[in-house]
Amino acid sequence: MMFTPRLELFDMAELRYAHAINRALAECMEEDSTVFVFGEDVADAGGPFGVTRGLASRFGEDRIRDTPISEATMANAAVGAALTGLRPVLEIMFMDFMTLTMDAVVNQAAKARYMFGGQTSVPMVVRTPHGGGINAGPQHSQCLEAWFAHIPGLKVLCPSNPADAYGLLKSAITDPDPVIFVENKALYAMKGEVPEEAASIEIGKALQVRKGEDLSIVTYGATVHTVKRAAEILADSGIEADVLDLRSIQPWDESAVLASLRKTHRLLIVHEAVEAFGVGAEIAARMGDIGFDELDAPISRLGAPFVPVPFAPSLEQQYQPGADDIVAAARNLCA
Amino acid sequence: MMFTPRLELFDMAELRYAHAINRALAECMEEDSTVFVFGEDVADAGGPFGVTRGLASRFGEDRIRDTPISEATMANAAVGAALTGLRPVLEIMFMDFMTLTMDAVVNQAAKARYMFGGQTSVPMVVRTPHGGGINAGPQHSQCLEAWFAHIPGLKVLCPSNPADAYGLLKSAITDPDPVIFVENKALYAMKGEVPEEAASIEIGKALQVRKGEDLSIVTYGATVHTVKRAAEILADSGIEADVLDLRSIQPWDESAVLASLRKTHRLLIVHEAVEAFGVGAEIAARMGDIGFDELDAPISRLGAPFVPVPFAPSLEQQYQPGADDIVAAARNLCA
Amino acid sequence: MSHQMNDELLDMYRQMVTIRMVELRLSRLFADGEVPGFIHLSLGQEAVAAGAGSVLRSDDTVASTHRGHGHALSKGIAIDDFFAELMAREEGICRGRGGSMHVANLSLGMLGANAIVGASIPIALGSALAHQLRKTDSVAVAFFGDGAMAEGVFHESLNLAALWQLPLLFLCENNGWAEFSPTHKQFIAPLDKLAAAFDIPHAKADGNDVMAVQSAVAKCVDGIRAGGGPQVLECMTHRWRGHYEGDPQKYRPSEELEGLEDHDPIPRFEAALVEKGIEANVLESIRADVDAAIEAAVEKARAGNSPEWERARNDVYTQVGAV
Amino acid sequence: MSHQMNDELLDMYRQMVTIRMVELRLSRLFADGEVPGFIHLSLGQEAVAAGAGSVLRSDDTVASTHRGHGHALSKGIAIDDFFAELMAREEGICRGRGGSMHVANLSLGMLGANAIVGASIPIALGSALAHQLRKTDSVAVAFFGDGAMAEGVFHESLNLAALWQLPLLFLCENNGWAEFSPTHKQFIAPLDKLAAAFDIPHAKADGNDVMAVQSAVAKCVDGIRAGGGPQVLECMTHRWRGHYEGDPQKYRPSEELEGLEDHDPIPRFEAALVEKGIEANVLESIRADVDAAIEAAVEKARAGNSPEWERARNDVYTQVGAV
Ligand SMILES: Cc1ncc(C[n+]2csc(CCOP(=O)(O)OP(=O)(O)O)c2C)c(N)n1
Ligand SMILES: Cc1ncc(C[n+]2csc(CCOP(=O)(O)OP(=O)(O)O)c2C)c(N)n1
Ligand SMILES: [Mg+2]
Ligand SMILES: [Mg+2]
Repeated sequence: MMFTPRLELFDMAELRYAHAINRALAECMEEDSTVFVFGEDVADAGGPFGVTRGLASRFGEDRIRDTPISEATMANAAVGAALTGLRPVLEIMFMDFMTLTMDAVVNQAAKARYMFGGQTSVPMVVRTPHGGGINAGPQHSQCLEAWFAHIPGLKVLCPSNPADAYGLLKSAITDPDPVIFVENKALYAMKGEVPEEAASIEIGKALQVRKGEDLSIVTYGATVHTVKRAAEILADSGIEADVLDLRSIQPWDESAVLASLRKTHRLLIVHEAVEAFGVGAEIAARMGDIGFDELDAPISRLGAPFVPVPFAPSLEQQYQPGADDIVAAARNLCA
Repeated sequence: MMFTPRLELFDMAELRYAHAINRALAECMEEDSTVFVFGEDVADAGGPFGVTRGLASRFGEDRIRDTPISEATMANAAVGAALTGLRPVLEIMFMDFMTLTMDAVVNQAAKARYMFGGQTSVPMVVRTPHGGGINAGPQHSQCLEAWFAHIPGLKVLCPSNPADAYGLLKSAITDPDPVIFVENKALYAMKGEVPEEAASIEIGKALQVRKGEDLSIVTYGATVHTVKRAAEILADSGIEADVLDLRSIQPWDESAVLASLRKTHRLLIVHEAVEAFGVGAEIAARMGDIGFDELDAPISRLGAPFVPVPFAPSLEQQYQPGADDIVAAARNLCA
Repeated sequence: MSHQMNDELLDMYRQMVTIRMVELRLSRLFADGEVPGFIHLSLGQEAVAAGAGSVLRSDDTVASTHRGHGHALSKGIAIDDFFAELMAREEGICRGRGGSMHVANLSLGMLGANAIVGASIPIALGSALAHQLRKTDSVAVAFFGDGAMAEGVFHESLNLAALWQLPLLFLCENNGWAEFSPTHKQFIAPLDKLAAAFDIPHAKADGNDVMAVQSAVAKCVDGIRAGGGPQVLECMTHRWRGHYEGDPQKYRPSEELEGLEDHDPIPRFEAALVEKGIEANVLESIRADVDAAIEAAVEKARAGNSPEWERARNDVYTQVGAV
Repeated sequence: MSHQMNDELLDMYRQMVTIRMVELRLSRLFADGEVPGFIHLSLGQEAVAAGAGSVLRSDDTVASTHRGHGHALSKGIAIDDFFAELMAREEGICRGRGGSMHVANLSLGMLGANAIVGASIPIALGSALAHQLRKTDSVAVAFFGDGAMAEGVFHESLNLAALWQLPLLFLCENNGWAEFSPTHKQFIAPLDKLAAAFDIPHAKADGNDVMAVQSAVAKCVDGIRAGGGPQVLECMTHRWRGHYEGDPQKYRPSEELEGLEDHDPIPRFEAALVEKGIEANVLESIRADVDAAIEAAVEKARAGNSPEWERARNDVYTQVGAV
């Protein structure tokens, strides 16, 4: 059942993804009185995924506010608050609802610094979960990060584990520019180590998840874990994948991807978002250009097919790129 | 000055781009009583670019309606009307304002047919102009077509000349599925032949604009004309470009692009939209995959840089890909 | 009281118990993992859907919400089609592609449940525009919850409907809650005052009294059909369950939860029917009928097929000639 | 009448004639091709901006519209910075990147003109939220046109502001037109009734009488500053020119256009000032001053630099340490 990762205390080295976000929020609110958090049912209720649980009692309902169901105004209010010196962190419950915030995010937040000639910056964060796998259907499962990556002025992050969720959110909140912070519903309950050093993860740096010499696999978000499983299977048959977790989609770590490609000469890009015109297209296009001479095979992409996310488990399971698909694509690439 | 292409009679073989759209609307309204047109100031005022001039007096203010400044509701109303058997054609004054319609277009229009199991289709068209060159600034110049091309269920067209504007709009209106019909402000006043055959231009087919053997240049929209100028300059120095006008961005004519690539072995993609995560990324990624063995050089892209569209003419001029830039990129590719 | 009137009341009764029993069944199926995804039950609110549905014609259109089971059933979606959909079967009304939040039947004028709060309103408005342009006397109904009043499209739609005098009924199911928060903490304008600002007639009905709903909806719809323009109807009701099935609604004061059964629309309607001379065993046999139909529908759905990926994979655009 | 009061009135007069003369100058510059893009003049509406500006402190914030020259100037943007911006110079307040529709000066609390109708409202709301969270007594002002009332964010913001009792003044410049259509064909709810539905105080002022605007704004702002929550102020005024410069506004009845000068706020204020004992030559010398300052600003802008692409090319993110 969704909505129910029961979150306990969050002061431990091993945290759930949702707790890690919670800790980042709490620390930022502690450190900087201009940070405030708002969104639908984020205060007492702690958010539909429990991410903001406990913050209201700790910081008061002034700094952590429940909002009406008015996404467009909330997002523009974040812009106005940021222009007035605060650091708003807005939660949009599902990434599909970002459709209601596009003027604020794209026309206002992304452009204010530039179009005002650099007088100001817009230090706001929009946190929102994407992704499927819980049979939530076509309007509650989309991965729309490619839209935001296309807009000059925005940064787009997508952590795949608790440490990155923690560290990148802290970086996002302290960053002077607007950040779209993409979480993943399926990861909220995931546990992982959150070491001290995680507090200072730089935006724009990929993480090497696995070392290999035979092909590079670039991915991000929950798909990192599917890729890891696939890489194990591949290793069994003697194919060693070099796996990179992008973590940051805009800007993305071109040099890390290129370095991996220089080593393996084969590149597969995998994500849960729709393949056509998705994030992988940019990476493939760019690497096909600057990495052209390195390529021993065409760059391959694996993303969701060109259909809405279906409800039925029998369909959604096939819809998402699975470990099998990745293994097959990798084998094909190395053939 | 913008807004002022004075439109005269439109019954002639040579039409302006705006007239061609007007004729397509008129003919569709004539032929099918379920077609209706609505938008801000589209009736008596004829639209800010004069595109709908004369339709109100001809078809009555019932079938061509002025709306309040309520884009979100208008777009969702188009969905509701389409689900009830009409064929709405909505005008959104600037593509930047599509930000306000994203729920309707993406969550509703694009998905209704699929998520209702094919019970219905959503025969609606949203017409909207993109593009700069008139110093309209960062919120009135964006090219956001890549967003829509990423969404399963939508078709995305972008005609570069009067004949295509006419023919593709007729195809869009008669198409059973939702179509984002992207016009270009800078083209409204452009004149061109509109032959009878134009009435039946198929969605998804590219147009060969120029033949050449040395490199392929793929583009769409107003940039087609910049590319043509560049191709002339290139021809002077002995480089013959094969130029394809995509016309349809989703679906796009993969086989035509591949055929051209097979001939020239070099591919340059040019558009006015931001290069990063833009339309060209998908084309480059796809061709880098299925056309890998054909490539004598890396696929090259030329789009707008990663900054908002600036206001000052001295900046905007450099912002848009110019003939010089295209020539340079092409020479580089053929070097 | 005529036989015909009795038959109509009994139809409405059947409808109301259908919604109730379908949802109770869904609740169990959900707990057993036979209904995937997540579902929002309208238990306690059945009188609104049943009352409204009893008034509407098949050429009238409705657009619904995330809590749309009742609206779908009362607009005529067959329970076989319904269960098959929620149980993710190819035989479902949406071929298992939509599920609970997207149940629709276009041939019945049911334009779909909707997972976007507020979207039902402008979609219904577009449908009303279609009715108006075609010069029929069909009516469109926008179901929406009280929480949806905070969405801008609601207000844009009030304006549009009034401006164009559209045949649109704004039907608010006011259950006092939006997810985990009481709506009074989210939205401040009383709906009557708001409607008045747009010069739209507003009426309020006891949403736990199906006959009250029926007559209120009938009055609105008659006026709209006669060309009188849009109306707003606010049905006051109660959400019994959590926001979604599985939500233990700890955020709700226990006094509030305890009193809920007092508002149960079903015994209330039963009492009224008995008073009208209908015998209890008639009602009982209706319930038995419905129960049997539900069990049959569930069995049928169980025996149905999971949708096949190969068919669903390439079906994004309309196949020419297929619609 | 004290000297100080006179000085304040004369400041306001200077502000109003500055807006007027700046825009008349812009009109010529535009016709001559010296101002690129397109511009929306507020000629005839100057009293609203000047009256409001005279009340606001530099820590108050305003968010403005596409027709924002007056708001920018009355919030204190220097005319040198202003002309340089509209004439697309590196020396412009936004370094030539924004132009007419994006004039802003963050250090003066001017959060920008805006090319998206309605967006000023939720942006100002966010600013008001910042004031509230910081526990200052600053006030945020949302300027918006009557046409913007049809945008959903306006209504969402009315609700939010009322709900959270934000220090926000909704300041509607009601000029009766939205582009090429009279607003009564677009929006149906009278603003007083709408505000009342949200329990927000509403006042109306003669937007062609700068003293009336000043005292109305002062009353609202005082109430808001004192913690009284949001207010709505509707200033009735007239748009003299076409929607954008170059629009011949043929759609407007000639009778309406002919009577416009009768509402000119400037002679009206001049008469009032003379009545207060201020001599005509004082006013004349203010106008001469302003004229000279404008000519100097234009000359300075002409002598300025076109922004260089190389600097603007890679400036999308904040350089670390630069803000
Ligand atoms: C645009 C959007 N925002 C938020 C949500 C999440 N959400 C689903 S239902 C709901 C509350 C709706 O309350 P109400 O309209 O009163 O309907 P009820 O659940 O009471 O039937 C919310 C916030 C959503 N689905 N869509
Ligand atoms: C979201 C959006 N829709 C449409 C437009 C085009 N547009 C610019 S101004 C305007 C009319 C605004 O009228 P009003 O708010 O009354 O302001 P006024 O021009 O009268 O000052 C319109 C429709 C826009 N800029 N933004
Ligand atoms: Mg509710
Ligand atoms: Mg106006």
